[in-house]
Amino acid sequence: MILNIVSIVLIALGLFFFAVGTLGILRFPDFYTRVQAAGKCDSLAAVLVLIGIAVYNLGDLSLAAVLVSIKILFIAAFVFISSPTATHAITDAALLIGVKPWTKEKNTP
Amino acid sequence: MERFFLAVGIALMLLMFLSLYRVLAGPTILDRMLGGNVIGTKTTALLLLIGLLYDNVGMFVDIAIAYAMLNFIATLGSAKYFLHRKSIHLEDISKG
Amino acid sequence: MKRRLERAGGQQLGDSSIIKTSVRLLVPFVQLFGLYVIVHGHYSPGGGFQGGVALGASFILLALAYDLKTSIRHFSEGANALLANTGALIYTGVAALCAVMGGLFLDYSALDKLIPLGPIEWRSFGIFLVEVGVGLAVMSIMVSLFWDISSGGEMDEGL
Amino acid sequence: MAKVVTFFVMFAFWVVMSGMFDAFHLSLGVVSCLLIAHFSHSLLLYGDPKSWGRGFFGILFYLPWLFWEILISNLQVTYIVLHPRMLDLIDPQLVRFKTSLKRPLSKVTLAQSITLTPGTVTVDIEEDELLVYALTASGAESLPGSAMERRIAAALEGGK
Repeated sequence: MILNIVSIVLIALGLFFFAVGTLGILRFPDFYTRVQAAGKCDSLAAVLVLIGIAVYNLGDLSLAAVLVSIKILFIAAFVFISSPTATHAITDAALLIGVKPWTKEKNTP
Repeated sequence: MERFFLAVGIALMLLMFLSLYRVLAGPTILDRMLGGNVIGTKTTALLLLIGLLYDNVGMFVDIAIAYAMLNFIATLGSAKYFLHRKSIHLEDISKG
Repeated sequence: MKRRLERAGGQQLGDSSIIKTSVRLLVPFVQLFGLYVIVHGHYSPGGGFQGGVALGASFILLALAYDLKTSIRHFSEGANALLANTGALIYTGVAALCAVMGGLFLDYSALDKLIPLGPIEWRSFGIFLVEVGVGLAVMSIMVSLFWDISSGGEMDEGL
Repeated sequence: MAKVVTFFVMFAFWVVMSGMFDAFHLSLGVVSCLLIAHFSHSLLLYGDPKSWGRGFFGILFYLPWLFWEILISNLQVTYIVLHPRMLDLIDPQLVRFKTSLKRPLSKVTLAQSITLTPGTVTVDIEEDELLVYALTASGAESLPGSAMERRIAAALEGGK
């Protein structure tokens, strides 16, 4: 029962951060600021949802369920390593191609 | 509990449709890639939720790992590709 | 900033040590995942083709993070051609052996006459053998397709 | 040495992945792990053997703190995203600063931690200089010599 509540809290929190990330990539003014919202909020949200699912999966305590939960944690670790790498790759490419960053001075009259 | 997972899954689907706006509207090619990457991350979570709903997580975990991996490789590959082909005009694509 | 612009002239993303370190940590796990998918083809989704794609993707990842030469150093062209042919040979060999032993093409239970294990076990084991063959062939074809397309067939710098 | 360690790490990973303990699948696992230990041992582990264990455990102790930090700064970004007049709050800028970390692995850990913390993205590492894109001015100012850098130094470089 406690496990269910913990997993509900984690998944709801993850969903909230997913929503914030999506809102961020819709609202921010330029590419670099969108990366901030997308790359980060999303990776934290994904990790939270995955941990929530792993906790719920421990409900029936058998060897198979535990192994599946560890596998889900592997996905979380993978997201934790790969997501910032992908963010870094996109940002680096954007700067080298020459996408202009939005700055405060230029856009305020 | 099933209803909760179903609700979360539907909410994730709606968020994916919202992210699709960034993929469609651009304005630069990198924004589209970013939108695709975000959708991919959500899909990984959604696959596991579908697994919970079908009561068969062990099977969907493998698919989710493969999906997360391919999402990463696709983003890295396309970032490198568009760096290599700098002649692609960034703004032209969105203006048609 | 000056060095960054020089790098932009050379158009190299692969110089980034962040990407290199992350990829080198991930590649062995991706390879093991590919082998796992091939071997567990008859219990879980996946099988030869999907596992082969995951294995090939690990070498493509290496080629993306470093350059084509590094990926060729880890997995040479000769080994690539050898594995592609071995995979195809395992597949057709097992299939044809079934036909030679008096069954249909890919009818694994006929192999029971060769080594008596029982027809049911042979069906399971035969699928396993064929999937290993398919996985090897798919991996080599994926990698060589990437090499050829990304470097225009010259096998020098790559993407 | 690297091959043996890679083999055992890979075999632990295999057992968790596979979840089948009959002789057939375990022997296949041994064969697969041997193949990977032979072909990819230079990828997973490099440098001197003594630093591997400390790197692993150092990162293990560093992670909870990092997770907490990510949560806190995520809430800050959430505040910015949900604020109606968002454009007044953000002031994006490129910052470059020198890090005192020596090992490549700890530099990359620092870069990834900066990227994972919302509000800042590491764009590039050159030697010991990091180029960081920060969303707000306060985020940019707090970067050089931050608590994160000290913790990474303690976790991965301590005692040198």
